[in-house]
Amino acid sequence: MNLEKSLRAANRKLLIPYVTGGVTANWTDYLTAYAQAGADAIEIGLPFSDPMIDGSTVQRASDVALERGTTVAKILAEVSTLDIGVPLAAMTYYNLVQRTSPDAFCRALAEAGVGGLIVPDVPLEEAAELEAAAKDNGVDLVLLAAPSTPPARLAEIAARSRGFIYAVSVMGITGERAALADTAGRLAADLKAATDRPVVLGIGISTAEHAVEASRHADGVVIGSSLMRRVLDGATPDEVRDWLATVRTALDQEFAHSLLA
Amino acid sequence: MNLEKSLRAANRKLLIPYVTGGVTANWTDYLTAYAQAGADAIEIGLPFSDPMIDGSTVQRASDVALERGTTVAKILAEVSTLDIGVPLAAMTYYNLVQRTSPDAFCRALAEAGVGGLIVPDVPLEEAAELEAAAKDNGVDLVLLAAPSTPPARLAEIAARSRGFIYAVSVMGITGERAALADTAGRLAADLKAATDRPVVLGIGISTAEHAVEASRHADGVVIGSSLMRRVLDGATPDEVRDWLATVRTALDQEFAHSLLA
Amino acid sequence: MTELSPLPRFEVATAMSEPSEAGRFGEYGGRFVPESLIPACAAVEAAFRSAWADPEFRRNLDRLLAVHAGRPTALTPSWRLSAELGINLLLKREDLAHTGSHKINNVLGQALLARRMGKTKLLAETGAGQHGVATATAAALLGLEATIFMGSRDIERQSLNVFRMKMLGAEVVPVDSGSRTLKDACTEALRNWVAQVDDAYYCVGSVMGPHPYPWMVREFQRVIGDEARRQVATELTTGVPDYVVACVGGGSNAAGTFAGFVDTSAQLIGVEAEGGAAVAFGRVGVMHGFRSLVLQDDEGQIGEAHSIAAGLDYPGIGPEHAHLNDSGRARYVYVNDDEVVAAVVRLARTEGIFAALESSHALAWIIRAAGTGELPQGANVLMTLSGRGDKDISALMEVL
Amino acid sequence: MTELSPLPRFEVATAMSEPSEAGRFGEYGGRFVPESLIPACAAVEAAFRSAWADPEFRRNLDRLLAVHAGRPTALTPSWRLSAELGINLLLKREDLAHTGSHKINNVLGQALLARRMGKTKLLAETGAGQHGVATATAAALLGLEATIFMGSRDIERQSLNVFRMKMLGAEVVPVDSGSRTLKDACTEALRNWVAQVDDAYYCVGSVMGPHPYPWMVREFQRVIGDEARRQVATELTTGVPDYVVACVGGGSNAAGTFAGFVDTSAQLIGVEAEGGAAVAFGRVGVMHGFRSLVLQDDEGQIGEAHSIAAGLDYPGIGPEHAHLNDSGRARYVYVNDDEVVAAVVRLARTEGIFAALESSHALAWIIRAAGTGELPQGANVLMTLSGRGDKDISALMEVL
Ligand SMILES: Cc1ncc(COP(=O)(O)O)c(C=O)c1O
Ligand SMILES: Cc1ncc(COP(=O)(O)O)c(C=O)c1O
Repeated sequence: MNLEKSLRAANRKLLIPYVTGGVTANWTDYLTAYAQAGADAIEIGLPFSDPMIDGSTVQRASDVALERGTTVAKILAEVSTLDIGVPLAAMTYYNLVQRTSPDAFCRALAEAGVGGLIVPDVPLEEAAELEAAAKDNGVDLVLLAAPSTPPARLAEIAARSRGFIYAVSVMGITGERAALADTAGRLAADLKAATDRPVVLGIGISTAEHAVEASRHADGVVIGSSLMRRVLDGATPDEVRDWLATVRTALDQEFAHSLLA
Repeated sequence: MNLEKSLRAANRKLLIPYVTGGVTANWTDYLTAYAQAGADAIEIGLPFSDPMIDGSTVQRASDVALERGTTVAKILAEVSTLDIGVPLAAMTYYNLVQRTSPDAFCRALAEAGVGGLIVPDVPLEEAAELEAAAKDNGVDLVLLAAPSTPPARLAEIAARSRGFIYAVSVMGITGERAALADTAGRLAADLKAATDRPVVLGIGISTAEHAVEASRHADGVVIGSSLMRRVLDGATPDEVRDWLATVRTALDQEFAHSLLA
Repeated sequence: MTELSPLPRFEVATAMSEPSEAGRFGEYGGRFVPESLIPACAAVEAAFRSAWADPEFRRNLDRLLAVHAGRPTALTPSWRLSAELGINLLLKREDLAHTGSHKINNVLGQALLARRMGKTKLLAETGAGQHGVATATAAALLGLEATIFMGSRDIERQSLNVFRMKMLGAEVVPVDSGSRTLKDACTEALRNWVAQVDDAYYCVGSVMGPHPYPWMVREFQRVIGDEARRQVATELTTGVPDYVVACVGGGSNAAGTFAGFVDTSAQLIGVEAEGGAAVAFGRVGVMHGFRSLVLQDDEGQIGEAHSIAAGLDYPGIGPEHAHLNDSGRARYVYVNDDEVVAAVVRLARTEGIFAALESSHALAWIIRAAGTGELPQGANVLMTLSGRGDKDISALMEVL
Repeated sequence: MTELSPLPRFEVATAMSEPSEAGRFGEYGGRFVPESLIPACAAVEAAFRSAWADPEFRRNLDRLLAVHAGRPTALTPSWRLSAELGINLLLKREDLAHTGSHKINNVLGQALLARRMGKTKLLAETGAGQHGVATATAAALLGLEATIFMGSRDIERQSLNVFRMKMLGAEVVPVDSGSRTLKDACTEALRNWVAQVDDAYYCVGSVMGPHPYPWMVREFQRVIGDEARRQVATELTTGVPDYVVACVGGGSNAAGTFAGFVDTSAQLIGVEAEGGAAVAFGRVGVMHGFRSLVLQDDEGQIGEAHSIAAGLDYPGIGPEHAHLNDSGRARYVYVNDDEVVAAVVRLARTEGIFAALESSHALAWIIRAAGTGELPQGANVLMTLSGRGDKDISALMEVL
């Protein structure tokens, strides 16, 4: 399923939950649960031993998954049997991508039905080879923009990103935070002024309130650590689905309000 | 009692036992015991905290005495009440001698009836002031000669020493040894060639056999550590006397033999 | 005063010159960091280019190196060991530099740069603790704060250095993730830099990390090689040594040493720990912001390095070394822990020098190779003795 | 190579010249040893006189000091601490010398002398362990055996240095008598020398012991003062400092430093530990072969010194210091343990230098006196930083 097309088609604020592939034996049940809760796309983390942009929760999820013997191939094999009607994007680090080759990696994604790819340690300067490989295999390479990114560079990221633009809401790593960072609004606004591609805020969006707040500036949100904390604490797919559904509802109500206003 | 005169008058090999002043409450009983066993003179150690030439036995005796609150004044006070008919020599280190002044120190010795003084850390070069003070107070300052002392210096030591010449039998510190050192004989012979003053071997003379062997070269012996070990191990004055008497006998028999030979 | 005069610098020909604009040494290097850090890396690069071209910055750094760090460090002909090995072994004594290793050279440079950039805080990772101590030292000297990330396993192994850092006023943050050693401390330091990039300067401890760090750290460490080049010239009639040997963790003391001899006929040898030998056992990968040779499994998960020397417990190698290896200009070998412990003791007993376990890797290889075709009889050998062994006493107590 | 050229030597006028023939500085010094040791002391004196007058010996020693010990050591202007104290404080960095303190200067000299005399073994006492480590080092370097006597209390306090000595191949003999510290180790070393005087050389660790040791050790340590004199001349417009400050245990780093400035207008200040302040609380006495000021009770029993710095735990002071005190050319003061600990931390935090507890006595006095009549605002102060603090970590852990 093409990521960008699907997101552009959604007539609501985008909700993109995250799960670490292989974190539990039944980890794909969380994908189903996310879809049931109304996810517009799902980000699947392919665990890496040294996740540079992840906070302790996601790192722990990665460690747990790796200890379970998780590999990229196993995750993709499981994913390829699913049919949940929601586009998927893989999130991982470049060492895993280049281990075989960017091309082989993207081909494997595409074959498993994963239409997007997010690699936070590949900035613009280092992206060319991966961009080409993704394109060749029909995978949308999602680029990240940060509060520290200067305007001209923001424009180039917006232009080269595919699927959506991942707007990093805060100067920091993944993890739950008390409030949405001030930087989120300005970054989303700057990006939206530069492109008509979906702009999605991620990192540090921990509650329905954060999501609602973020959705006022951006086209949607990624929610990661606050879901993974629940998963690590033993929440069942149903429990996680119920919580995510409340976020969905809050986003939809806010969107309805904004249309009326 | 004049030390040198008394020693010269003895018509036998000289036996000079040692005791650390204050080592036990009844330490003066050992003086009496030594006299009864046939000592020709007695060396009384005035304990010092850092006894440079003493081995572990005598150092321990010094530490025990100091812990008992022993002082030079107390030792001399006790000595001055004795009348055992044997000349006494004090053995100590220069810091105690100079604490008041060499003159005051020697006067105190003389007043207590101690006629000799041995200060092993005062070599010829540093002896002048002490020699004068000893002379003024009628105390014999006994100088030491060592196996390492060159001939000219040996002659000067022999000339300036009073009472007797303390021939250090071995390059080392006080303490019991398995055998009399080879160096002992040569040193005693050299000294006897240089002077008609009594030449007494000391340091490392631990048994009657050593004493006999030493007496073949010298005019007599000092016995220290092997007595102090017995005292520290709890031997009574009578027990110590009995052992020392066997040394006396052995010396006398050897002397008789030598006269006959 | 002779020892304070600035060093003349040698112009180096082709190898070990500036990396490409993208920070590449051949196919290695680059800037693989999150977008959030791109402006920060660019700012470090710009500041370094301007500082390095600024005679006043160079003068200030040279003066700090001389009056504070004690440079130039001595060059010691090892008399007795040379005779035993049948070679002529010269030791470049970074163990005599302030704080006890070459790490101070780099840190003084970076700390001056941080001040020039208006930063108020240094962040650093550390393995053996030597880079952490050096960073804490430079921070105290220049009135900066310092936060040092250190794997909790290394904290146990290197408690003396932890105490030293605290004495110097630095905060030491234990890192409990992964193997709890240097690589995890690096990851953690990078993560933390993202969050405080306005005030904090990330002071990388070796020739690794995103561009410009591998290049910049090599430039700050080339003082080792430049000094040694001059010193060796007066010790040897041949002017240059036949072999130049240094241990390699990230590879900064080796890079700084090699830089002084890359334009000569000297054979350059980097010695890794067997359990962290990225050249022998690694594959091309991307970690901590750069592409290089990295220990990793078939899946691309980073391997854990194992060495008795905490400072060599790093699964990667600086990108320029990977390039020097490809080009054949330098050769990389490895030794095991037992050889290293024997080398520490041997140097102590023959020369009265107690070397760091890291540095002793270089010596262990020399001892093994001396008299063989790898290092023939009579060879003139310069070895960088990167640090002193005081920090390693508890590690040695366990094995001796 | 600039750092290897021999140092020009200053001729010093009257004070701190040779002692009298009997080894006296004023009324202090001498040779109060058992007759057995007289020839040995005389032999050391003769050998030293001949060596010291022999340009080749001097060249060899200078070369060892340069290429092995890392001399000249740096002179560090303390920037931040000077500003806080309102004075101009220059630090002579003996902490950067090989083995971590000034002790190596003296030991290399004596070990070379021992070789010249055909001896095969060095005996030494040690307190903090620095002199023991230096002796073990020189022994290894010159192929001699080493036996180090150390009070069993000090062995507990300074376990790192004990390990270092053993690493270097030395035998460490625990001394259980008396206070089980430095003074007892001295006594024991002297006793042992008697028994092996043919093969063994007694390597005294400070300006103490029988003649010629106090003089000889000062001469071997004057390299500190000579270097500092030249270095200070380029740092100060006045050419010489107003104050020259050093800590005093036996007093060798102070004597070596003072020797470079005794012919100037500089005020010379020696700083003792309160619990070992022989000048303030001692009386004239004779111990360990020399006459000087000694802590002792009314009976003449030697007192036990107490200091957090094992190297200052000595109840006496070198005879030349007692004489400099009598003549007024130098002044002796003392500080307590609390001031010393505060000084260690302060220097670490302001200058990034972790000084030995011994050395920090000098700094503690400077901190206390700065801005008072004793050490006025604006004064130029040279302080000898005699050693590094790594050895003191366990002592500091107990109090910090
Ligand atoms: C003494 C010493 N040598 C070498 C190293 C390894 O670092 P590099 O390879 O960057 O020189 C370390 C690292 O801590 C070290 O402490
Ligand atoms: C670092 C340091 N400074 C000073 C001293 C005291 O010795 P001295 O007074 O002889 O310089 C010692 C003795 O161990 C020491 O280790």
